[in-house]
Amino acid sequence: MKTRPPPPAKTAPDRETRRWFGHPALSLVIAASWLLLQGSVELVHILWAVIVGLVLPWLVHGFIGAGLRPRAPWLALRLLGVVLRDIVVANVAVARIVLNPRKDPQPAWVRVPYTLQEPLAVMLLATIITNTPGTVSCVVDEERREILVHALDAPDPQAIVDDIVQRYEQPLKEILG
Amino acid sequence: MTWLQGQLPVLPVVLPLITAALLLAGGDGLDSPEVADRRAVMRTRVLSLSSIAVLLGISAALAVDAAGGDWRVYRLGEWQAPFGIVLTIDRLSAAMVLLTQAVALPVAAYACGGWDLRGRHFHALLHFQLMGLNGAFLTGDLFNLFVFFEVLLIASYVLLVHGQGRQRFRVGVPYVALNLAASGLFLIGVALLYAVTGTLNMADLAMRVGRFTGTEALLLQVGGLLLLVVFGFKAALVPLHLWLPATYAAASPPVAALFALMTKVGVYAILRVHGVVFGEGAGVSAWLAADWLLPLALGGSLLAALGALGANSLSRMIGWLTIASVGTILVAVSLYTPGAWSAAIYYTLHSTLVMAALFLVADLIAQERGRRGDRLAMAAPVAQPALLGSLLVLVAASVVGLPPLPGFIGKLMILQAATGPSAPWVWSAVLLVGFVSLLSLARAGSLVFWKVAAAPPSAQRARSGLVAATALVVLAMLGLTIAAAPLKRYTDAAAAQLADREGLARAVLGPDAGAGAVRPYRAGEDR
Amino acid sequence: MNLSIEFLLATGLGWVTACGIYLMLRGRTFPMVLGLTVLSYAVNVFIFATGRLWVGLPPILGQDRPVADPLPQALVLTAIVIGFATTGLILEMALRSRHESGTDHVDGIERQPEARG
Amino acid sequence: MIVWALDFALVAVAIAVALTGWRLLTGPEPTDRVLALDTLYINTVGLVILLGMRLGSDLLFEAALVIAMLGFIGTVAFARFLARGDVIE
Amino acid sequence: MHPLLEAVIAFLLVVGGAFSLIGVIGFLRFPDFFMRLHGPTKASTLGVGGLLVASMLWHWGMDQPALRELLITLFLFVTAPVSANLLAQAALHLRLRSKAAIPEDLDRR
Amino acid sequence: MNDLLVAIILLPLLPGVLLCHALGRANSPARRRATAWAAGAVTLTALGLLLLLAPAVFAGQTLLLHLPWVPDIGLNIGLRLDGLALMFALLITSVGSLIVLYAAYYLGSDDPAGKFFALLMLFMAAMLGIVVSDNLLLLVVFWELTSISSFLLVGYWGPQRADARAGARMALAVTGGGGLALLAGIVLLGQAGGSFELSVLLDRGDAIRAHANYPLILALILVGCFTKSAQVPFHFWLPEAMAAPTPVSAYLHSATMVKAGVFLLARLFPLIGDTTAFQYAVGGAGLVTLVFAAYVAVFKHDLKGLLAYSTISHLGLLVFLLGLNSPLAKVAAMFHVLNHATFKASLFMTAGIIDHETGTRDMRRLGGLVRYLPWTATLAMVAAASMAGIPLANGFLSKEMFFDEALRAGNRISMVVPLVAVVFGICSVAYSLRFIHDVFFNGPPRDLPRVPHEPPLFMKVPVALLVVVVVVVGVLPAVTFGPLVAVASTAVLNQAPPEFKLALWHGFNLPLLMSAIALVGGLLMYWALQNRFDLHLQHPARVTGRLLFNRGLDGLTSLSRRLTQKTENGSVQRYLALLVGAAVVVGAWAFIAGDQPSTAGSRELLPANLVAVLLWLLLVATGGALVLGHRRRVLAVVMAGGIGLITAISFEALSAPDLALTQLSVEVVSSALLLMALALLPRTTPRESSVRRRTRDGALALLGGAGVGWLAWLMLTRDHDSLSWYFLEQSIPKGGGSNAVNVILVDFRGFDTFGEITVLGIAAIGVLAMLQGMRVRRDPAPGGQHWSFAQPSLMLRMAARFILPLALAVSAYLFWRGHNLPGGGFIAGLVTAAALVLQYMAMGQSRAEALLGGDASRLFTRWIAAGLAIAATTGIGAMLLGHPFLTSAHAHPYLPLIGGVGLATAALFDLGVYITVVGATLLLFATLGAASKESP
Ligand code: NA
Ligand code: NA
Repeated sequence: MKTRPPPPAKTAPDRETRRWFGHPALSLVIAASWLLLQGSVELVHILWAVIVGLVLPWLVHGFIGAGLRPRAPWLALRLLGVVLRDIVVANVAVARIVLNPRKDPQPAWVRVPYTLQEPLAVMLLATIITNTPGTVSCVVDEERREILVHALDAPDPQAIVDDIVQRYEQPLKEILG
Repeated sequence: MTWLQGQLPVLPVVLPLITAALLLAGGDGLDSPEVADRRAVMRTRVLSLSSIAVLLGISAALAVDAAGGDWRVYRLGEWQAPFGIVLTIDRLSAAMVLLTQAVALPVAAYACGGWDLRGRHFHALLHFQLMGLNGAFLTGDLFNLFVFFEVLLIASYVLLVHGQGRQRFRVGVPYVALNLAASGLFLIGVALLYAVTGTLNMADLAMRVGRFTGTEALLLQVGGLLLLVVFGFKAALVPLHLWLPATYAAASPPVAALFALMTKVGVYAILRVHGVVFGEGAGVSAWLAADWLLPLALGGSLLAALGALGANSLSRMIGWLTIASVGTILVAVSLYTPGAWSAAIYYTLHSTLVMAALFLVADLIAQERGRRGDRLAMAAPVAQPALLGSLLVLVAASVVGLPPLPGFIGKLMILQAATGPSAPWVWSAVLLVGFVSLLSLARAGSLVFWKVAAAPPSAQRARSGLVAATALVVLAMLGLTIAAAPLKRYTDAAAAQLADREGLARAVLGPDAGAGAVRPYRAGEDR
Repeated sequence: MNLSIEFLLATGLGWVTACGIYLMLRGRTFPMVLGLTVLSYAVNVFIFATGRLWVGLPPILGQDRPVADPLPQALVLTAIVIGFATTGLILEMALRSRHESGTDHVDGIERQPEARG
Repeated sequence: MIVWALDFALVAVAIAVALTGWRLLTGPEPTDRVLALDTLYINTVGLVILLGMRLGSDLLFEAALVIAMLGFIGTVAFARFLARGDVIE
Repeated sequence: MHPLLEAVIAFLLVVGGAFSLIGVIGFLRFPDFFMRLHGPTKASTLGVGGLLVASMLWHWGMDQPALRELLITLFLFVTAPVSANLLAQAALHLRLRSKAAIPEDLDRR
Repeated sequence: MNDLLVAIILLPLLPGVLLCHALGRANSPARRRATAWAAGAVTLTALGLLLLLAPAVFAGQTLLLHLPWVPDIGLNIGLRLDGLALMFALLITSVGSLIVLYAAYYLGSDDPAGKFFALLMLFMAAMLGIVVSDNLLLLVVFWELTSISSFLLVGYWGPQRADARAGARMALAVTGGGGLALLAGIVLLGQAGGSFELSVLLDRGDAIRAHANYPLILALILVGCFTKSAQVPFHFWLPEAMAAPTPVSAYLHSATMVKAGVFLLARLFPLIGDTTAFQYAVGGAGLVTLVFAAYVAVFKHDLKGLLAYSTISHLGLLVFLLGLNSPLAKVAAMFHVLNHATFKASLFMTAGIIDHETGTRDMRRLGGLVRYLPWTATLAMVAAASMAGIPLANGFLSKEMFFDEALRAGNRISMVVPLVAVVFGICSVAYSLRFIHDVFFNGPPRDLPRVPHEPPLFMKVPVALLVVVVVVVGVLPAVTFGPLVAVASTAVLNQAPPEFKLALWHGFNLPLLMSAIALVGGLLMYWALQNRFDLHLQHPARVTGRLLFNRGLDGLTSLSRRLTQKTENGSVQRYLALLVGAAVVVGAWAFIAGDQPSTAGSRELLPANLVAVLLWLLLVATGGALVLGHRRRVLAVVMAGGIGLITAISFEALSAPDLALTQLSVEVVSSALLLMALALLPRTTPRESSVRRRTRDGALALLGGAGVGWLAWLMLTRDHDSLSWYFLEQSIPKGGGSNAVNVILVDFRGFDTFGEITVLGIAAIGVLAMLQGMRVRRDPAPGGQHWSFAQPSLMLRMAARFILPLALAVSAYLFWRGHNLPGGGFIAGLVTAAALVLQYMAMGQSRAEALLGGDASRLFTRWIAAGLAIAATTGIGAMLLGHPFLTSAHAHPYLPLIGGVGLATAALFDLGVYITVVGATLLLFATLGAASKESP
């Protein structure tokens, strides 16, 4: 049995300094989720919601990166409205395609370039693209800064690109940067 | 009753767990693949051995307590049986727990000779295994028995491949797979019993099973027979024995020695479930196992003894002999008389110790034979023929049943207990098994010690610590002979106590023996 | 006979058992483990069925309604966890076995394939 | 009205489940099967929600939530496996 | 429960059930995987989303904890596109057939 | 004084064995001498003790000693010293001391003396034990001890010589096996007689002979006696045992061990003798043996072989005498025991000297040794004369008595008996003559390995002493062996024997005539064989017992090999099929052979609806697809996932929300594990089972499935009784929770859960232990292409960030409410673990583990330990307060601002569950992930 060599010098932990309330948006979401889960706004639950909202982001700080501070809340609400409306409208459109046996859709691969800086914003853009029917974000190419989108029925691919950039990417850029 | 006395029954389960948790938290000193952390290794060994020593003391105290003749019932969570889980301590379970630690202590000491460094967390796993074994022996609840079976099994899966290497993993996968399948059968069996009787407490089951007839009884019988398959498989009852020889041969020797206990768990469960629950008082389901057990055990023990004859390594031979000895025990169990059960219990004690000793002796021999190990082929002579030879002769003679060793006394007890129409079969089988075992052990011994290459004896001498640990098991075995008279009284009483369903029910379930505990379960009623 | 949930459950359970057994008896570790997994699903449902079947009556108390038998459910929970643990273990053991022996045959050696059929 | 709508939705989702099952069984691509399983999870969420309404119980919510969460994680594992040959790198 | 609320709930249920079904029909009938991928996204948005909102309203109407389903809805809206994204990548890696021509210079590292 | 009986056995057993072993470990001349001295001293002390006790025996007393050992089974330390025991004990110790002396000079300088003398002492103790046992089970104990010690003694030269190994094994097999039969016989005898103590049984002979088991008892005991005493057909081991060192042969195979069978016949004669069956069986076996072996002896070329067959023949003679229903025959037998021991031991020693001096025992090479070894030759001639039955030697006297008994038996039974006796006499003379003539005369020796010299004096002394006895007894039998024979016969007959006279001259009578015929016939026979047939080329008896035994053993061994190879072939599929098959068979047995009906019950069933039917169809189809498509493994995992999902839905719909949650989370986590494993395995399963195999498996599967389904149906169609009402009643008041399932888990049956999390913990630790050091290279993608999309998807990375805290919140919520509503520590733990696994998938293992705090295996191991410890500590807390393990306490304190708070120790227990589950699950993943990392 050999003896153990001296332990190697401890490497610096791969995490930034944690701060309480370093992720205000997340803290709010979590506290709200807690209340939603409990289905009640009794004092005891609110108290716990605050605790959970503060503790959890602190606990998983290293995993979630730096906090975000949305800049234009009203714009965000507007974007939400636009997206919800588009979901309904486009769903109906897709339903037509699906249910019409004679309709032969023209699928296409579309590259949607983006200028967003924040990865979360890119993710949101991709999410919106997929959630609005007719398009699915297939590859987010971070080097080329473009999203490869598959469109179910796109006689005019460029129209889709323009639509996405205009309706979603621009507002997102303003909100998150 | 002092506090300690009151809490005694649960300690054989809790203490190993705490020890294992401490061992895990403290690390085993093997984090770095190249070098062992000497201090951590020492700490681990000291903690492990001293914990088993304490356990041995606790088990001895339990056995002394049980010898008084009363059932000790430990109500976990302070819940009344049959609702909560109880530990039921009678002479039999106390004896098995004591036996477990008596095997474990020398085996652990033996492993400290170096085997424990050949893989991660050996001692923690050993303690988990002890927890499972003790729990299985102590529990009075059928489903809880399943849980502890799983504890001891899953620890055994890992211990089996301890030391790694191709052969161990080769047998490991089948071993686990078979046991998983068996666990499924176990659950179906338990489920059927619950589905009909509405209870899981074994004392309650023993009182209730006899009340059912018709399809209910049929369901119970299927459940009981499935459990017989499961326990028979664990006990390596022929034809469910095929997994054992290769498995035990591949296990590292201390693990194989420890596994001598594993087959006995199956025997124990058969005694509890098929001896008592489906025993005399089970109405139309009485003696459910008898039709199967006696012929299989008789034929099986002979077949296994024959298997030992052709084995090509010591450890494989010991594996076959293990099957044969369990077969002999099950022959006694299947006679369903207190005398035969007493013999079965005594022989179980013997068989466990002797097989453990054999595995350790075989390892000592293998270590001194160099590359050939324990293979039954010509090799260099061992360095200490007198020592190892004497150990082997002593242990082998007991396996064969040569007097005055405990194997002889056990077989004598079985012979004397076998009366009635099955007696000629039992006698022939027991004696023939002894004869064929004699042939194979003589062959093995003469091959190992006499048919040696003309080389000088290997320089590798067994470490004295290992020899001492082995000798400890052998001494424990010899103790069975020296103390045969009090032990016989104990096993007689244990068998009588085992058969006393009413006494058990009163002790576990209270004076009304659980009347009213099970009620019709209908929506909207009784709530 | 009217089709009953009980009938569906019993037959479905039997079918899954059969599938599990068949897979368990295959010659490679992976299907064998899958078979054991599927078999454990069936066994769990079997235990569950010992409490008989109830619809809309989960054993949550204090709502002044009858409830399903909670004991088999508790037993199944234990069985599920144990099944999970053992499945994980045999799976990783099978991996190691293949690493050691170079084959994923359950026997740890490549057997002569039987006459292909 | 609600009862009728509930039944309609239940049947619709049940048929959806059955149809998804068709894709699950027939593929043809492995991704189809994984997508089918994912869809099955999502439809199950709907099914559980409907069942909760049908039984007048609020005890099924957690099941729906957990199905949604873990179903996603399962799909990720499958998708990563298909795309990268492993689940964790 | 207020009849209007009932009507809204019933409407949402019908819409949700219908779109769940339509999504799966899409999943069934399109010729290549990338097209089929569009179907289930419907199931998760308007389909199950509708059902979830119906349930929220219904529990609210029953004086039970409501709004909890919002959490599931939110969750599905976030995760379903990720699933689709990953499965699309898998399909691209597997070089599955696509009716629309896949860009030649696709970077698949 | 009776306590000395124990000392007589214990002396050689403990001081004897231990001293000899200790002294003889080093092989220096001084040590060898010391060892021999120790052995000699022990033997002589034992002899001295016997002589001390002898007067009492001669005075007609029987010394008894009884100490309990295992009285319940009749095994006790019961010792007796009567005439029979005394005679044999004196024989054992006196010949023993001569043998020690002889062996001290016989053993070569390479032969380990310690081993030899220790074993010799062991044997002596066992032999003494046999003869002084009063308890018959104790007698069996010593009986088998002689088998073992003789095995070791015969195999003394095993490391060098194959014949020694074979001889030892054969001796053990035959005598040890016979011992087992003897054991059976003795147990039956004891059951028939009601005791195992001879002193009790001696008066119950009639009862035993009248017992129904008497024939069986007799047969079993005779098998024991005949194997030990080498009676035909069990005789073949004795010549093989001649591979032993000569002192061993002289001691065991002439004077003592082989006489054990004779002794036992004599010992048990009052119990089982004196019946027609006994007379025919014993007398017949003896008669056959004595003539057969005498005839064979003539044709042996090996000195010791000749002596061995001669011994068998004389043992036959003894057995024959004991079988006769004649009291005087017993006297003759006792007398011959002594006589045979003296002349045969001396002849063996002579043979040893010749072997020692010339290096061979082959009479075809020996000759004319009288010139080299005159003293030895003289001694040998006297001893051989006794063997041949020449007057003035003691052998003559007992042979005369034998002829006399043969004649009397002839009168009663058949005149064949005296004829056979004469043939025996002729052969005896012939082989004795050959022994002397071929060795000491008959021309010069032929190329001997060594030039012989007279051996050391002390090697001849024992021979000389014995030869003196031969002659003195031959001349003065009455005053020498007379008294001993008298007391011994008294013991055998259990009464005084009829008057008898031991004297050299009996007058001219028929026996004397027979002796004369034998002498002349023997001379003629030897002459004829030597000159007419060239005896040296003769090879009698090709089909020997040895051959049969070896064939039998080989056959048995190869049968064993074939059997094990056929059945235990390492095929898991077969073992599993057997297990399933066994379950199917016993289940079917209960249905078919049992007498209970199998009918569905009358419970009101739940009507099926469309959703249920559709799900059922999906389940059936998924199962079928799983079986049919299982060779595509990813597909199989998907199908299994589908089955798991449908199971979860069923649980949810059938009032088991906790089960649904658990099943679902376990199912997803298992799928992920399966996929990780699949990454390191082939993607497809080869098609390799034969149609037959698949048909068998399919049949088994369908039978098993049908059985389980039918059982479920029988169960589901009838109402049930249960103790569950108690849980429903007590959950809230005593368990402090309204989720009955959870309260059962953490409280009523918390012990199960305690075991269950232990299993989970062990599994994870086990995986860590099993995969230690494993690094595998992943296979390239199917088709050999490179893997795409190395960078994890940005969407996944971002989603994972969002999901982790949310999942933790959900976990906390599930944990929080578990006691009252569906949820609990286990589900919460799995959700947490799954969320962390998602992190692993999104950001890679090394980064995730760095964030978690470094060395994952150590970290998660500690989590497991902590979880288990917390759960245990919760239980122990109750113990410290004097309650049983896991006793829970709960309270609902009212806190300002917060309101009522439910606090239960069970929640702490559940926390232990939670931590264990998280730790174990992550350890499973982390270990597997680490193993599948590309090796650096
Ligand atoms: Na409790
Ligand atoms: Na549990």
